[in-house]
Amino acid sequence: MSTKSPISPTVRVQSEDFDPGLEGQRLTAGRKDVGALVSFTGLCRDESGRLSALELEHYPGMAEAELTRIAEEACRRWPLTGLTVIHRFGKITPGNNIVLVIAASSHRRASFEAADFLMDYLKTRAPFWKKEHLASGQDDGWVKAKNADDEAMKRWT
Amino acid sequence: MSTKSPISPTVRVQSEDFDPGLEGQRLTAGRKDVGALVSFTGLCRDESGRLSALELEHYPGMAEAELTRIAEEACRRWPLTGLTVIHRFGKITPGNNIVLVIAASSHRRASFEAADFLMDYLKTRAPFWKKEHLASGQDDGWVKAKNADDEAMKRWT
Amino acid sequence: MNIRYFAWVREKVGIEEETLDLPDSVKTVADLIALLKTIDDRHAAAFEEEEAIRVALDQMHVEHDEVLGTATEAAFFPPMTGG
Amino acid sequence: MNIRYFAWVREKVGIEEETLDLPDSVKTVADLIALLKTIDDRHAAAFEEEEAIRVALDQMHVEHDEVLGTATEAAFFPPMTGG
Repeated sequence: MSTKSPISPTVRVQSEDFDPGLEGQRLTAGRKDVGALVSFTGLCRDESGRLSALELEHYPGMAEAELTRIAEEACRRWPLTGLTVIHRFGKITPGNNIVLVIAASSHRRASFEAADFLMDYLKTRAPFWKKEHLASGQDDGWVKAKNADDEAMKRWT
Repeated sequence: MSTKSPISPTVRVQSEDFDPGLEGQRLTAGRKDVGALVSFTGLCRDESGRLSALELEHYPGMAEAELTRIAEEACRRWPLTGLTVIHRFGKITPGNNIVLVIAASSHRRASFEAADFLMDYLKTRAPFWKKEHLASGQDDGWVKAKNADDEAMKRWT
Repeated sequence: MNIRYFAWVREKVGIEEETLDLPDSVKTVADLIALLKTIDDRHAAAFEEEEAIRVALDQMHVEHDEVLGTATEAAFFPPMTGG
Repeated sequence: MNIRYFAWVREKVGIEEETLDLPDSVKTVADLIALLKTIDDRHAAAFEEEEAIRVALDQMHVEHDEVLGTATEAAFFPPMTGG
């Protein structure tokens, strides 16, 4: 992760919601070289009524820094024309947005792979932690990290 | 492609533009079971100034039917909560939208794979043909199908 | 049978669609193509690279050896380039 | 050195951050963890499953054998679950 990133990705860590459509427009407005835009939105689910909310804790400063490192690595690996990563923190209720990744490129394959890569790396390396608030009012607990996420990341090495 | 599709995908073939953000909202509004939304937007490029526009011819009736068959196959292969496919026809200038695929699911992997599959199949099976209008005013020509697209489709068999 | 043409097949044939009464001897898509090539020079030119041309019967993709059966519409077109 | 805790590590330790003067003998992350465990029962409990805990030095991920060097901030947290 040493050479300079060919483009500057947009990285934001915020409690406010984001607008996936608007963020996509920002990567294409006034351009004629973008052929493919892949957008991933991660949302809070209620898991069939089990959850009333997720509480996202993060490491301020490092969250932005690590997301930027991952995003710049994606910009080195694929010929992207634009890349946006937004991750929310705080209490998020079911049906609401948690994370957004948008990769723009001249070609479809690069956009798909970059967005997929970003999500795999983000899950295992970005300093965010989810705590569950249960609809039953019973004890809340921290979400456990999945081995499957670690395995998914290895696809890219 | 015989068993019934578990959900009904939305398929539209139209000359008008579409709004990727709005179409995404339609797949999540009022729901608490959608955890992942992957959206692919394909746009017209000018290929470094070479093209002034693309003209998209289609086979009315079959375009809708074939996109529906591909979309229903995706709904059988992955546990999707929603799927939208929109393909435009007519003259489209650089910077404008051509195609939109949005796959919604509880889980990330299903959304990514379904959107990727849709685009691979759509490229080689949906009855659309692109004609190039050149910026130089020289003879226009039909875009040639790529062997790479046929190869990409074989990933899913 | 209603015959439709798209993209450069349409341009070469010079028409978008036509209706033909097929003799009983025309049983498959390949038979139909052989018949179409005899209509005039433009049809012959359009189907010159016969194997490059894709076919749909009643709006479903089929191979050249497919039997026409009860289909009422056949369409001929180049490999698709949408998306 | 400024020490920060997140998620269940923070809850177990009972504080979000603290500042420690480190003796010269504490050279690596593992040395630092060994020191932290001696502070009180809560620290000891937080670091009980030591290998499960992830570490960052100056906001960069590192392994437990990493040398502290000139780092001014160390952070301890469970495996991440964002996205």
